[in-house]
This record gives sequence, structure tokens and C-alpha cells, in this order.
Amino acid sequence: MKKNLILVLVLLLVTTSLAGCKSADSGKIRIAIAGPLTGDFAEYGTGFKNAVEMIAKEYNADGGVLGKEIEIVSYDDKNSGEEAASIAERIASDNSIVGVVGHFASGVCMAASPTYQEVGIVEISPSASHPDYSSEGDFIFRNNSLINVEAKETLTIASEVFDAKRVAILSVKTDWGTSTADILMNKLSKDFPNIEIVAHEEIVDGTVDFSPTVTALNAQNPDTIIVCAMYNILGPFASQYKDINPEINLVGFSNAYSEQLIELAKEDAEGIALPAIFFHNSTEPKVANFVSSYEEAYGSVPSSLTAQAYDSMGMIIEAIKASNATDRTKIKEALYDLKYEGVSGLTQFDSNGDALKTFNWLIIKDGQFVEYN
Amino acid sequence: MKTKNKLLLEVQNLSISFGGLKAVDEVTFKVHEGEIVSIIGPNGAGKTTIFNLLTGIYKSDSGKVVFDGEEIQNRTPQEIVKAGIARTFQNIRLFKEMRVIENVLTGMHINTDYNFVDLLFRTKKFRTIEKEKTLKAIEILDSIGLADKISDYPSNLPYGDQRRLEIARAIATDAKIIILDEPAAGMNPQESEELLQFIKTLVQKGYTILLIEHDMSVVMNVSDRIYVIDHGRKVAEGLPEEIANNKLVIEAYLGKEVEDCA
Amino acid sequence: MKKENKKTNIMDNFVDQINQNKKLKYALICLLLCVAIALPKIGLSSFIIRVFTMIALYAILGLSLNLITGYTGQVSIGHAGFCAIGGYTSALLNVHFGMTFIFSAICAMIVAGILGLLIGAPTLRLSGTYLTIATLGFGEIVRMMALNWDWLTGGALGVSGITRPVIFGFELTTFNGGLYYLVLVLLLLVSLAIYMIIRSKMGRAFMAIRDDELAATLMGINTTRYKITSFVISAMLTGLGGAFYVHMVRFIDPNTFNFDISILIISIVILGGMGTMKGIYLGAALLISFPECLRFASEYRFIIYGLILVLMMRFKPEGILGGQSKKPYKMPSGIEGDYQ
Amino acid sequence: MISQLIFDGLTLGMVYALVAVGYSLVFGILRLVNFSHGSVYAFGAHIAMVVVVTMGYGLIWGLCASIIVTGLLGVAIDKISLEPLRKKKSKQISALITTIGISYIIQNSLMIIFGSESKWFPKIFDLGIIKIGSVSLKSTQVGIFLTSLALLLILSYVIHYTKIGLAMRAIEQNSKAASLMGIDVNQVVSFTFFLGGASAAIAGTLISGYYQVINPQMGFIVGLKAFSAAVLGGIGILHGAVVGGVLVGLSESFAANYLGGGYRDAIAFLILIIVLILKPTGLFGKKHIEKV
Repeated sequence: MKKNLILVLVLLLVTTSLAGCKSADSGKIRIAIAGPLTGDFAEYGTGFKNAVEMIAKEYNADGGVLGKEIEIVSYDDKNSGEEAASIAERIASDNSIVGVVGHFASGVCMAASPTYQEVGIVEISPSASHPDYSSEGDFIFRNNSLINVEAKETLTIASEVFDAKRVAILSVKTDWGTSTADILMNKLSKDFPNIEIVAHEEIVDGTVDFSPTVTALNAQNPDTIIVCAMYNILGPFASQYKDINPEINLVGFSNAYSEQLIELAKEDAEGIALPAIFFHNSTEPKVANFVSSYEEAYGSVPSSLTAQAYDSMGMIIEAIKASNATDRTKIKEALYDLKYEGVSGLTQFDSNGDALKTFNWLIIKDGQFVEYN
Repeated sequence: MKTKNKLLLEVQNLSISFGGLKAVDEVTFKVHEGEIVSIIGPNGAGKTTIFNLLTGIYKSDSGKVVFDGEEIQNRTPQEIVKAGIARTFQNIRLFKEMRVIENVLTGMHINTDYNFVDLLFRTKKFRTIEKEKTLKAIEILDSIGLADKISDYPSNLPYGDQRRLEIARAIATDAKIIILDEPAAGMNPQESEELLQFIKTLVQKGYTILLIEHDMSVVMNVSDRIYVIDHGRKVAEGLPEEIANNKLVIEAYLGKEVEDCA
Repeated sequence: MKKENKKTNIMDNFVDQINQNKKLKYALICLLLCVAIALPKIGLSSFIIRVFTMIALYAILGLSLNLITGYTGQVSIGHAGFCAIGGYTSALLNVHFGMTFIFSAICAMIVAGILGLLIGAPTLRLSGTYLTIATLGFGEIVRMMALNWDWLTGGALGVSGITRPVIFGFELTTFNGGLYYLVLVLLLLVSLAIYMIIRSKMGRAFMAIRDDELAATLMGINTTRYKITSFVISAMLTGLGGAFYVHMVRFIDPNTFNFDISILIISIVILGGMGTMKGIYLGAALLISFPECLRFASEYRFIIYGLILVLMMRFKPEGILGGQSKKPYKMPSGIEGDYQ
Repeated sequence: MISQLIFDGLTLGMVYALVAVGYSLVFGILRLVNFSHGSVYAFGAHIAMVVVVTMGYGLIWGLCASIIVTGLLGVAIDKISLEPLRKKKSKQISALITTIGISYIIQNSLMIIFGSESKWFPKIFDLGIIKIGSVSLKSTQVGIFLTSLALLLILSYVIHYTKIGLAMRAIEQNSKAASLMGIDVNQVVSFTFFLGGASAAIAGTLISGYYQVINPQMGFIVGLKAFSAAVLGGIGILHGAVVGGVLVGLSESFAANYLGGGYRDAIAFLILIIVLILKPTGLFGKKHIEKV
């Protein structure tokens, strides 16, 4: 009888102790990276992790920061709000961690930011785009272009590159897609008198069959379509639309900028233009060196979101250097007056924690991205 | 011969056809209170179909069923059980994952009347009714000799006990008439002898029983009156002795005698 | 007699010994209760408190699904839809009308119950498989309606800024363990309610329907009405679980309660033991803590849930703590004599 | 424009019919809804992708490999997990939950092996645009429509005119009697699962060729829609599955156009719920009498 009682107690102890977090060894500056390492968006989370580890290795190569080695702690939030909130609490309670690069989707970031803000630890998301993400508090930063800034950029591309007159909009039903389409149609169309928004279609994320949408859009015979969606939508949509109307001009967004877009749409990707804050074939030495070392280490070309994760990590490290301390609040203050010249261009945070980004334009010419000037 | 007391169940030319086949054709029979009436006939004669019509599983095409002065044909099974007709099944259909006593308590379902609020907050009404019903269930199980197996599960009981439990569940519905659908099916002689004694004790307790059975030893020696059904029609009725040597009945069972085989 | 294959009876003996000795069983239960209550106070990190809060929440969801699947025998694989309905109702009432958790949770239960009626009534008339299909479709429809009705649910943007439950002016968060105690109280209430329902004529009717629906009909049980009652109660309690979760995470969007949640809940019920209550607590504890404990396995956790469903159905369909319990039937109070 | 929608709907509908047939075959014989069918469909598409894209063989080889391998997967599903349950005479719930478990295992294994992002798949029947009057018909659409039609005809030929087809229909009526007539029920059931797996594999490959995109989660939604089609037509009835498939395909294409992209998936489930409420046995189904 005693035997069974002991067995039950052991079972209880095992589950609780294993669930405990690893013991924190001092002497190292620990920074967390949190993002989807499994599930539907695993490729983006893994991109963040690779970039953050790479820049940490580079800094550790010449003595780390403040004489201490930088250690990366990675968490997989499976792109679920619940996981992110649970990770946020684990990071918050482990005070050896001084900063967080992460969470991928806006909804997931917003599930975790209240905890980061409550305990006071810096969170820089390289990809969140929801308008009221950074207004959660002063510890919440975003190293990603603001929707209205980038949306304006796409309309400028449409009018200057393609001299568009009749523009249609296709948006994916995610928080980013819906708000971008709304800004394009209601706020920005006034600033572009010569452009008329002729149609707007929405599709569910993960759709592969665009025939009804193509038919509906084609009925308004637009000359240009702005696609507010990632490559998994822009790619197939481009090839299916060009079956019906090969001369259509397509304008994408920076988050659709990835090799996969060309891989998916093959020759139909020709002529797609999009604004980008990071261009992997750019001649600038810093960018070229980042791209080559990333490709060499991980076998694929970094996307713009990966570049922004790389810079976000760089900014936290520079902030630690500037504030000469590993105190979470000092790092936050240092971030506000930091001008960081990174691979995704010059980045500076405004009072709200958002990054002011400068864009350059890319267009796909015979199977690869080239800079359009 | 039992004195003729109150007429309990009267079936007047009941019939039903499944896509052209007349499964039950103008069947008429009566059952009086306290009587044991048997319905016999070869396999596929339509006996079980008659019971299914009586207990509301099938809707009859025509005919009337009057039970205790009330017309009950084509009513829902729930209404018919409430009216007082309970039944057992050819192949035993007990609630396998419920205890023996719970099977009997389920039989009492229609007469346990407390509502959701009573059961949720365990009101006095709930407690008294549950206690009274449980005691009654124990008493019924005692009467059929299963008092020591109350917490056991039906699937662990021997075949004979399972059959008796099924009958006990039917009794628990406070039914005025109990229909036994081939209770001796699949029983060895010793078990069917025990069953015979058990049915006799039921009769002494004043239960009215309508029996479908093949086992002539059980039918002949327990029934007050017998009806014979063949091809969905009533071919004979009467006392056990009359039926035993009735020409039509023998033909129905053994087939026609061949007069002149050259 | 019942054939017992060798593999599973080691587990049975272990469980039986616990049951036989009454003293040990009660000691074990109050030990678990004290540990449960003391947890936040012994300085564990808020992460572990959160894991235990999630275990309690999924125990509530498991118990509610167990009512319709374990006790009434109707398989529903769209219960995430009721979580979503409870979650959205409570979130919208809280954000737009500032309703505190107590009232918004009750409204969440009512709305979930009404939708349970709408889906259950037409399909429960039919044989079990049709309800399973309808609930699968229902789960997807709820997700799509949440996505498309931007005017009501905020569409893909979801609903954010939901306030945490406040009891007597004291805000409950995972930090101060308040949420943990709230979910414990809810779990206690739900367990009591289900215990009361099962140990009564309604519970016996549910189990009769599960074992043999036709025989139940012929015992005078209105099977359709009882199946709908069971489904509606199950939907309401699941809605309550959804409402609590939303107030804990303070955010909800169409993907918060997706199909994976339905599968997780049914795996808990199957692993622990369909048609039991203690099995559900065990199932929830195991399936919620294992992805946290074995970090490397968390990538494969969906495959493991799938494996659990297949292997349990093959080798131990009644689940770890399921099956015929050896305990004597618990007589209503006032009846002495141990009829074993 | 309308005729364009009709053609889109017809192509989609024929592919849903191919998958719906898989449901009806298995339900007909075992009265079991095979929830793993959607993931078998995705598995078939991925086998074709491995053969065509990674190994570089032609589409025809991809199709054949996918038919054989997925068919065997179907047989494996039956032999490993469903047959023991039949032997153990376990409850209907166990088989249902087992298929749910299997669909989860297959889908998530695909996600781990092939990664979760969408990948390219070569265009099938790529012979340009066939213009009939004002309507521009993609050759892929015509190709898919004809292939599916041909396969459905072959399937119904197998069911109605071959020995094993006769055995399948016998088992559907009364499996006990069929086994008494010397039919090895388990062997025929495995063959049914092979047919189901093969038809799902073909459908998966055709759809991937049509949209030139493939990802591990494609099976879930298509599985549900094909299921609504099977129930709409009358579960267990072959021609019911085809008619149901076409109706679901057409309604989806019109809904996406007139109600907006967001409603394209929801329409299939609304049909499912409405059919269950009005006529659960579907268009061609007949009332099923419960024997006591």
C-alpha cells in the first residue's frame, strides 16, 4: 500500500519539477527570441532565431558586450496567443533575461505584451503591424514598417512605376490584411487623385483556388492590383490571374518579398513590384556580408523580416552598450535615443516605440528581384 | 381455468405490410388481467412484429389496440410504456456499463418524478424519492434472487440471471402487462425449467404476462390460453390441450401431410 | 467470466488497490486538495501556476465534453466552437458594456446553450454519426463567422483589451494566483454539478442512451429530449470555459479556438476514461503538462494526441481510470447494509 | 461571366466528387465515416510531389506512384487500426475516434516532413486556353473534368460489373450473410480502402496540378467539403456522391463570387447542416429501418 502512495507522489513531483524553468547561471547576458518554430508559420520563427543567433555569435567573436558573453534563449510560441502569454510569464519571472526579440503575428504579440509591460522588459517585434500594438506601453517596440507608411509606398509605386489608373485591391483576411486594405481604400486614395480604386476582394488565408476572385476582379478590368498578402497568396494569385489577363500589373508588400514568391509563381512572377526595406542583392557591404554569411550558415536567402530580426537584436545589444548596464529599464531608455545603421537601413524609434523606415523599390526581372530606380 | 376478470388488452384486426408483404394480417386477440397468454408460431410468422406494433416501434397500417380502456395503437413507445406495457427482448438488451441496480432503477425512470432543480440541489423531494426507489429496486432484485449482485455489471452475470434481470427491469416500470419475447431462447433444459418456475412465481404475484415462445415445454405448461400465428394470420386459439392436437397448428409447424405418395 | 489480457491488468491492480482502501483514498484526495490550494503560496514561478490553471481549465472542458460523449455516447468534435461562442460573448459584453466576469460568463453560458440547442435539436434525432458530422461543421462555421462578421467580432483583428476578472475590487491575475483560485472554484462547481446530474435519474437516462438507445426508448425514456439536454448542458459548461480563458489571455481572434482544441479535449476524455470523472482530471493533467515538461516533444504533440486516440481505442477503450469500477454501488444516504 | 463560374464550379465539383466517393464507399460497407480521408487526400498529393518535383519524373509517373502508395496507406489504415476493432466487436464510437486520430497523425507528420509552407506543383494538362465563344476555358479545367469523369466511370464499373464489386455490394447489404457465402469480408474491406485511397490520391494530385500549389493542411477543408457532398447526395450511394460533389462545387464558386471570398468555405458547411436538418438521408438515400 505504501508502495502505491509513494508512486503517486513521485509522479506528482516529476511533473511539477520538470515543468520548472532551467536554472539561470550568471555571468552571461541572456536575451530571448520568441516566435513560431513549429506549425503553420514555422519558417518565419526559424528565420528570427537564425538571425538573432548569428548576430550574437558575431558580437561574441569580439568579446561579447560589457565583457560578458551573449546567450540566446529561444521559445516556440506556435503562433498561438496562449503559448505566447505563457512564454511571456516564464521570461518575466526569469530576471536573467534582459530583452526579448519576438513574437511574429500581431495578435500573438498583443497577447504577450501586457505581461512584458507589466514586469518591464523590452519586447521588439520584427513583424507586428497591428496599429495599436506598440501603444501597449513604453517597453513595447516594433522594428517593422507601419502599415500606413508602407501602404502609401505601394500606391506611389502603382502610380509611378505602372502609371496605374484603375487599381483593384486583394486583401487576405488577417489582422494585417484587413487593416492595410482599409487604409489603402479610405485614407490614402485621397492623396492619389489620378488613381481610382475599382474593386476590393477579400480571401481567407490558406486559399489556393482564386478563380472566383480572379473572375470578380477581372470584371472591373483594373490595370493594376495591389495584393495585401504574403507570398503564399501573391504567388498562386499571380499565376492564376495572368492566365486570364497576362498584362496585369501587380504590387505586393515587403512581407511578400522572399525567394519563395518566385519559386511559387515561376515566370508569372515577372514584373511584380514591391517596396522593401531590405534587399539581399544590394551592393552595400554590410547587407551583402549579412546575406552571404546567412546563406552559408542556413542555406537560404534571408527575407526582410529576418533582416529586421537581425537589426532588432543588434539594437538591444547596442542599447546595453550605451546604457553600460544589464538593467531592463535602462535598456529601454537607451533604445529610444538610439540611431541604428543596420542591414534593413537606418532605424530609429519614435516616442511610441515604432520604427521610422526608409523604403527602396524592387521589381522582379527575368526570375529575380532587382532594384528599381 | 381462471375466472374471467377484467379485460386488460384487446387487439382488433391489427395489420402491417412491409412493401407489399403483409407481415401481420388482421390479427385479433385478448388478454385478461392475471392471465398468461402465449403466442406461438413458426419462425418468421410475424410474432415479434406484432409485439413491435404493440410497443410502438412500428406504426400499424390498420387495426385497433385497446389497453385498459384506452386506445394506444401508433402512440410513441414512451406513452405506451407509461400506459403500462413493458417488454423484454429476444436478444438480451441490458445496459452493459451500468450496475445491476441501475438497470432496474432505469426501469423506474417514468415513475421517478423530480425535476432538474431537485436533482441539482439535492432537495428533500429528491432524496426521499431516490431512497424509496432504491429500496423498491433492492426488493425487486431480492425477489428474483439477484440481491447479492447489486453492484455487479450485467455482462458478468450468467445467461439465466441476465434474463431474469431483464424481466426485473420490465417489472420495475410498474407495468400492468409484461411481454416476454422468447425468454427461453438459447437456454438449456435446466435453465428453462428455472425460468418456468420464475414465471409461475410472477403469476402468483398477480402479473399479467403475454409470452412469445417456441419451447413447447414452457408454453404448454404455463399458459392459460394460446394463440397460434402463421404467415401473419391467426390460425388457431384456445387452451393448451386443444392447441396441442389442433390439425392446423401441426401443419403450421410440421408442414402438410402428403396424402397419396405413390 | 470477463477475459483480461495481461498488459492492462497491471494498471488495473494499481488503481484497484487505491480504491479498495477507503482511508488511503480519502487521504490522497485531501492531499491533492491541499497541494492544489497551497500552490500559489509556496513561491512557485507564475509560469507553473499558469500550467496548473490551464490543467484546471481543460479539466472543465473535458468534464463538459465527457457529459455528452462519455456519459451519453454522442461524439462531438466541434466543442472548440462552443468555447469560441462563450469567449466572444463574454469578450464583447466586457469590452462594449464593461460587464464584469461573473455576469458576462453567465451570458456566455446562456448563448452557448442556445446555440447548442440550435445545432443539437435537428441532428440529435438521428444516429450518432450525424451529430459528429454536424459538430465538425459547426466548429468550422463558428470560426468563419467570427472571421467574416467584422462588424460584430472585429473579424481577423479579434477583440483585445478584455479586462481581467475583478472580485470585490481585487483584480485576479496569474501573478497573484487569483485566476488560479477562480478556475479552481469553477472546476469545483462544474464537477459538483456533473456529479449531481450523473447520480440521478437524468444521469441514468444518459447512460442508458449510451448503452442501448432502443432499450432506453422502451423503458419510457424520451431519448431525443435527454440527448438534447445533455448536449445543451455540455455546450453551456464549455462556453464557461471559453469565457474564463478569454479573460485570462485578454485577447480573442477567430483562431484562438481552432480544431486542435476540439481534438485536445477529446483526447483528454479518451485518455483519462470516458464516462468517469476522475479520469478527466488525470487526462487533463497528463496532456497539458506533457508539452511543458518534455519541451522537445512539444513539436510532436499533435501526432502524440493522434496516437493516443488510436492506441487507446485499440488497447484500452475505457481509458486509464475507466472501465467497471470494483467499488460497491454508492447507496443513497439512509440505506444501511453493505449489499456487495 | 456566369458560364466562367459554372466551369470553375464544375471542375471543383468533379474533384470533390472523387473524394466524396471515398467516403461513400467506406460508409456503405462499414457504416463508418472515415475522418482520415481528408489527410489521405493530402498524403496522395505529397507523394505525387515527391515523385514529380523532387525526383523529376513525369506527372503520369507521379500519379501512378501516388495511386499505389496512397492505396496501400488506405489498406494499412484498415488493417492496422480498424480491423482489430472489428474483430474485437468494439463499439462504433471507437472506430470513429480511431479515424479522427489517424487523420491527425497523417496531417501532422506531413507538416513535420515537408514543412508547413506552401510549395510549387507543376501545372497539369498545360495546353493553354481553349476559347469557346466568349468563355475562356483553361485546358487544366477541361483535363481535370474529363479525368475525374473517367475515373468515376471506372469506379462504378468496378462496383457494378466485377466480382469484387458484387462482394462489396453484398457486404453493404449484410456482412454476416456475405461472410457465410464465403466472401472474405476483411479482404474486400481492405480493397475498398485501397479504392478510397487511390481516388483520394488522384483528386489530390489533380487539385495540386490545377492550383500549382500544395501544402500539408490542404486535406482538412477539402475533406470536410467532400463529406458534405457525400451526405448531400446520400451517404453510401456512389452517384449521390458525384451529384453532391458537383452541387457543392457550383455553390462554392457562386458564393465566393457573390458573397465574397470569406464565405466560400462556409457555404459547404451550411449546406451540410441544412441537409442534415431537412433530409438526413440525402437526395438519393432511403430510410434505414432499425431491426429490433
